[in-house]
Amino acid sequence: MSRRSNALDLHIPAPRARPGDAPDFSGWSFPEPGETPRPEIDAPAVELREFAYGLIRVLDMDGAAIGPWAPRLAPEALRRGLKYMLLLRAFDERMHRAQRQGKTSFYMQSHGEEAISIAQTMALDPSDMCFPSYRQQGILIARDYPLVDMMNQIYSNKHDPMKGRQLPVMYSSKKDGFFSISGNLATQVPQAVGWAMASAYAGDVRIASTWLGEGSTAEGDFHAAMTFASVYRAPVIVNVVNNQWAISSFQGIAGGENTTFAARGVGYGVPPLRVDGNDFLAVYAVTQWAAERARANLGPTLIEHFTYRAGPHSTSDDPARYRPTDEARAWPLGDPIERLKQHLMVLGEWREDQHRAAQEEALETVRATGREAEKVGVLGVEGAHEATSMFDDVYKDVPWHLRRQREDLGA
Amino acid sequence: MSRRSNALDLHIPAPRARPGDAPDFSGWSFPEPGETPRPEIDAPAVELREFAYGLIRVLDMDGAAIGPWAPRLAPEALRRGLKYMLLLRAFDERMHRAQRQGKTSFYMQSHGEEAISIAQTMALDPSDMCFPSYRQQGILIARDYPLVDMMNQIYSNKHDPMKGRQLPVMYSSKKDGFFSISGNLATQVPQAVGWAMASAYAGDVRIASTWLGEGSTAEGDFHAAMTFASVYRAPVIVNVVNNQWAISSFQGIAGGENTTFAARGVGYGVPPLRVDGNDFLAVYAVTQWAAERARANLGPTLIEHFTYRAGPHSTSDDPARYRPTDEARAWPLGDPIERLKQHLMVLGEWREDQHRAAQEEALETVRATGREAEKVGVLGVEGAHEATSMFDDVYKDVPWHLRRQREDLGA
Amino acid sequence: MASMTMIQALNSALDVMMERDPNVLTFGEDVGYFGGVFKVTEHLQKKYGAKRCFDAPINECGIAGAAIGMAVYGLRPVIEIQFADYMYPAYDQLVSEAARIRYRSANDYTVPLTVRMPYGGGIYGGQTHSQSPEALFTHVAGLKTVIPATPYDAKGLLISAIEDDDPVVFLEPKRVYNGPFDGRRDRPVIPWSKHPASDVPEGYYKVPLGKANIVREGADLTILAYGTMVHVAVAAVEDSGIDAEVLDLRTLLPVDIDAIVASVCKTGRCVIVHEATRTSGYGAELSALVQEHCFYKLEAPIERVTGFDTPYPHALEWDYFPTPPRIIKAMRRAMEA
Amino acid sequence: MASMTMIQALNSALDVMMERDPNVLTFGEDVGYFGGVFKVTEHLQKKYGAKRCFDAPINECGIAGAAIGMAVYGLRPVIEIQFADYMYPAYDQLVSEAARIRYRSANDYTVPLTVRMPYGGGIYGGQTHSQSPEALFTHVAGLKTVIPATPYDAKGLLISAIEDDDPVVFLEPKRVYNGPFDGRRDRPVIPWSKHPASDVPEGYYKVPLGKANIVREGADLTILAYGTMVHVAVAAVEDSGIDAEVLDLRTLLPVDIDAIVASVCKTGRCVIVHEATRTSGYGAELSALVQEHCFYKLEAPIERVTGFDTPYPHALEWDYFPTPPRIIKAMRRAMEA
Ligand SMILES: Cc1ncc(C[n+]2csc(CCOP(=O)(O)OP(=O)(O)O)c2C)c(N)n1
Ligand SMILES: Cc1ncc(C[n+]2csc(CCOP(=O)(O)OP(=O)(O)O)c2C)c(N)n1
Ligand SMILES: [Mg+2]
Ligand SMILES: [Mg+2]
Repeated sequence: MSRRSNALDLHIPAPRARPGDAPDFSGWSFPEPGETPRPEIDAPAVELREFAYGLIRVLDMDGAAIGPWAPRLAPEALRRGLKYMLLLRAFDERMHRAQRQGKTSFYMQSHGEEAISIAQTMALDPSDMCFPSYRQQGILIARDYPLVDMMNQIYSNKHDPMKGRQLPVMYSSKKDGFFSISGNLATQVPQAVGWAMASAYAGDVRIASTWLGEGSTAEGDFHAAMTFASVYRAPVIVNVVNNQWAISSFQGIAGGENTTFAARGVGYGVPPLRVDGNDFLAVYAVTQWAAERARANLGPTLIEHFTYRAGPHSTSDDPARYRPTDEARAWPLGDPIERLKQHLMVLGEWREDQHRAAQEEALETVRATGREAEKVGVLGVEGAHEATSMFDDVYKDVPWHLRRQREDLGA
Repeated sequence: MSRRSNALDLHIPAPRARPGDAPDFSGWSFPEPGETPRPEIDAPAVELREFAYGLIRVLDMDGAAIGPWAPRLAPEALRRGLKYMLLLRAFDERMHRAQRQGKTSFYMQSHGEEAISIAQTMALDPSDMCFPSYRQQGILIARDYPLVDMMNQIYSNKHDPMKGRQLPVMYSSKKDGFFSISGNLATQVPQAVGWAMASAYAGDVRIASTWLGEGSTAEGDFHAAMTFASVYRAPVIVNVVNNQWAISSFQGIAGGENTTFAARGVGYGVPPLRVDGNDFLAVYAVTQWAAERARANLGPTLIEHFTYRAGPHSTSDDPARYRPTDEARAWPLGDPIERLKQHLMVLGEWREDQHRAAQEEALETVRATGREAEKVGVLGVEGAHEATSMFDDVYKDVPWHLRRQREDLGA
Repeated sequence: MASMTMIQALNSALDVMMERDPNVLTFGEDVGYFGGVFKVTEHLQKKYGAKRCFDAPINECGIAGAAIGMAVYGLRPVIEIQFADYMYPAYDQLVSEAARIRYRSANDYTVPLTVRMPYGGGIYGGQTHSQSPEALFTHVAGLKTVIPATPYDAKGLLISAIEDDDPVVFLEPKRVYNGPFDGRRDRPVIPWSKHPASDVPEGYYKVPLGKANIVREGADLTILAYGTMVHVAVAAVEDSGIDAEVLDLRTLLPVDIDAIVASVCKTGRCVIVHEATRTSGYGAELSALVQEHCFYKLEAPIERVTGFDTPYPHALEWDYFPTPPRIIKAMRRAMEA
Repeated sequence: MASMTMIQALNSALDVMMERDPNVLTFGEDVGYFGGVFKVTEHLQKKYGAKRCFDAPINECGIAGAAIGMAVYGLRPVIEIQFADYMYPAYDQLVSEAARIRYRSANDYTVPLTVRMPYGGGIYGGQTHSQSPEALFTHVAGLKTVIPATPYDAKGLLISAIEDDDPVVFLEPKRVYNGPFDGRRDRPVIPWSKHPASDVPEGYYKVPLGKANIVREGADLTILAYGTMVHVAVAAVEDSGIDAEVLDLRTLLPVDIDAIVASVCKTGRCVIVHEATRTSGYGAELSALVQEHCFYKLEAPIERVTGFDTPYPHALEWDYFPTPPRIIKAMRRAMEA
């Protein structure tokens, strides 16, 4: 085909580096830690637009906390946060391995993104309602949900709280304000907005918070959610976890080539905060800001957490097939655990030996819990669940056709 | 229920005026005509954000064309545009009346919005592809589609090009680059993006343009379209016709309370232009800008046309039930026909008597065409279409089950 | 007791439930100030305030999604999809979410949600204001599907739907909103006030989900119908001279299998009528059920009288609509078989 | 000829068509550089460039909508929905748009679009990686629905689908992507290379849409199946000792009614097998068709062996999956009736 001189051409975004290339984060520039001002929580959304294009940072790369966003967190709380992150990482590692060993069908780690779920949960009220995606298991951990129940679910054993019905990582815990995770991306986002609307309708004080990946922002549900949140000023925090990758597609395919994901908020007149997702303190601070704003009936906030998915998408993929293997190590904003550890050490509130001990404790907790759960059973053990239990909970009461199908199966 | 002092509260947007109230457009301020600069077509999207919050105006309220956006349009072209608008309005009035007389089931006018479809069609290339909503019949008129065929369709008579299958106003004309209108809102928008991607894929030179109402921007399809357009830099113009009302709900319910609809473009990194939709010259100019940008492989533009739906939503509703009856007259940006007429008169290119004659000519054209179409038939005439023709075009070839159903019906 | 149209009966159901239960609220496109394009929510915003009856953005996915979140919170939202033809953008939220949440959370979260939508043709609405998508819901485990045919049932079933702890899709036969149109276009439509089922209590009452209604007893043949088609079927029986029994199913899922089986096993002949397209329509399920349960009693093939497998053609809608003559033809075939 | 798995055969179909026709292109989530999560589009980006095989944003509505626009332009897009369970956001574009455009424009615009989606369970995918939504497509006038069961058919049918001038929903039985799994979990799955239908020409050929395949001839009973269930049905027949005829429908809409009628009228007994939930599943339509066409030849009630009316339960999937013993039970019931 000979092309006309004025021919149109189709643009297909491509990441800077693929397997075999060196990781390339050159040319990215971020505001300095402490540089970004902290607006009042009642600042009009129009005055907040530029936050979509910056990056809120508190910790510098030497571990100092700087500037107006630095939250007043007692060392005790920081240590708690660090320990949760250590536990989460140890848990993820073991469960990932458990899948490799055939003890479960599927697993998804949150490696590299631990600060987001842990710091945010700590910044929220325990009764606030969370509508997570599959990568915020840290919420359950920071709400002290029994680790063994997470494992029981992952192993689909007979203590699995989801009765063997759900994929391993699709937890649910109403008493912990943790909504049942869906396999369908982004569906939870308008639900979170609706829950927040209901809370406002009822004159409640609880707010909602929801999470989705940058790839998932492309779904129509995200648009629905942002539109409803904006229109009804729902007390909700919408968290976009931009970990640079969907499965094999980079954030440019989700629409990150021409702008930021925080900027989506600008489009709806919703305050957009963009934060270093590997900076525990910054994540805590922006969450606190957004929560206060929501509680004051000032409506929703969109937070983009700028981070990097250090692990594979799930146990079903091998990232070496679509990105440089050392990209995670090259991530310019470091590792969230290392950075909080360093900060505590700078504060004189933490020592290497304490850290090693905490790490060991996390490992031991996971190990012990693993033994406990494996004793109950792992995936594939016959009889873990009555086959006929499959007909429960489709409806509140079992209708005739399911009764009949249950009989057929039993027979 | 006693409310806690810190209780949340649900915000439900409400328009300023309802039936019985005086229209209230106070407090709106617009940039002066000529005030808004005209950027180069290759300006980076980041530099264009502020256009989302302004209003591009060329004509002042005395009919003078001012500033850098004033297009170089020959008086002859302006007169053509004016005549098209007069014809469109006359056509709409008659067809609305025809519905009242029971000659058709349904009609939708574009009263007050004529400048948009007419000026845009004139600014586009005749071979550019249009994906309209149901309120851009002006495109067909400005592309000289036979008026009688529009009427034949409206009357569902035996010359109806849609063979009686479609709602009256859901035209289609491939040879005129006018896509088959859907009854499902906003579905055409991602299709337009796909068409534009195909044109770019093929090295073609034709671009696509699509229209939807401000109410319809809430649909997920709009988000899909903007995401795809941004990611693949599709040569497409997305036109949001903000006529202030959906059916009975005002633009605040669509998300216009906290920001503009042009600002949605900001969210995707797509250049957002906001234009006085009742200003023929301004509409022409922004369309030309966006078309040039698209043709230069610089991607999509979002245009918000700020206008007012002067008529009812359709023949099925009575606007007096949900808004002040004199709101249209109070619209601060006037009537598009009056304003272009005035401009031509200021230029010395038009006189009252010419205008009266042109009006009369439009009326007479519509009248004569109406007689012609009515002679063919109006809705409800038995036998206008073979009942069995209903089975054609479901598929290219009629499969066995439809053949059998056709036989059943025939029997 | 008052004489109500179906619209008034539905409005009354909402009114009664909003009065009784502060957790009941309703929203949808044009539902608030305007009272809905079919007026089903009229006066409710005025009476209960904008927070309990309000307009929604034109995003059916968001309407369903937000309502699910509200139901999870503990409210009992009733949403309106303006036309059933516009439910598709909400389909994922209804199928993948509302229907599954109780199950996938092992009974931790529940979704007491009612989704109202006018459906069906006969109003010159063309392809996108005439559809009957009930089979797209009956295929979904976790949803209940309800279709009333009269004002009395409409109110009683809607109240049952709102009080149900599972999501209910409530399809409203818009062609009979204002009168029991029976497909005989040559006669004037009688108003609801002349129909006994328009006698509707003003207060609270329920018609149970899952129970069919024998509209007309008969010995020779069973007609299974719902919504508008109930009235068309009765007219067909009148015009046919055949002593047919007409069942108004009222709930499609869970369907009243006992009533169906009792009737068809008695008559030995069965005609199924619906307006939806034929292939994979709900009539297919009914046909399968009937032959599974009544095989040895059947004396003739089960007949399906349905909309054709085409979009609903605007000007040809009366050729598309299953009219009494088409039903009678099928009845005759069944009788003569 | 080469021995191909179903994945390789599908990949080959795309390769052949992209080679032959510059208007054929393919996109979807992870379809480009990565070659798709199931590898069906592997190597295509490398061979044909990123403009002809690329990644899409995670928006199934946009994938379908953009593809419709491309098809309207004149291209022949083949899109991948990563799992059939994720087609719901695209459902409106497929049902209200792709399926209707030819009709509503009176043949002015057409949509030669192929929508590929892996479907079905048995891979421990849980509720949202296991669904079989075929009945949601067969109910839609204007769509064709195709499901291959073997590599040979997969390639030939996919080429037919791409060349078809109407939108085709092409459901791929992911459980048999890599081998003809027959539901006998106690035996190792044999590789495709041991199966005769894995002999696939490397070049262009077609298997016509609308034609069923008699996989096994038999005199006593007819089994209607498609996709994975064809292999399960064959295994059931082997294990049952009953001389059953097994029909692989291959195209669900338009279905090969002649083949169905010929077989069932011959055998007088019919078992329908699918993995989708039972109520309003495609089996209901098949049951209705069979009894309409073969009423007087039927010697036993038509049996449906299907997935249960629940979501696909992760750890209980082998209780949910219609295994040979469940099919055999139904066959016995049909034989003994
Ligand atoms: C509706 C839907 N479409 C596609 C998928 C398949 N899928 C699962 S995860 C995923 C990538 C999500 O990426 P992102 O949103 O960035 O989240 P991350 O995994 O990076 O946390 C895809 C495509 C799905 N689960 N649901
Ligand atoms: C998917 C869908 N939902 C709802 C409707 C019903 N409906 C038709 S027009 C309309 C209002 C549209 O308002 P807007 O987009 O502002 O366009 P305008 O009529 O003002 O030009 C509504 C709600 C529809 N046609 N399609
Ligand atoms: Mg991601
Ligand atoms: Mg509007």
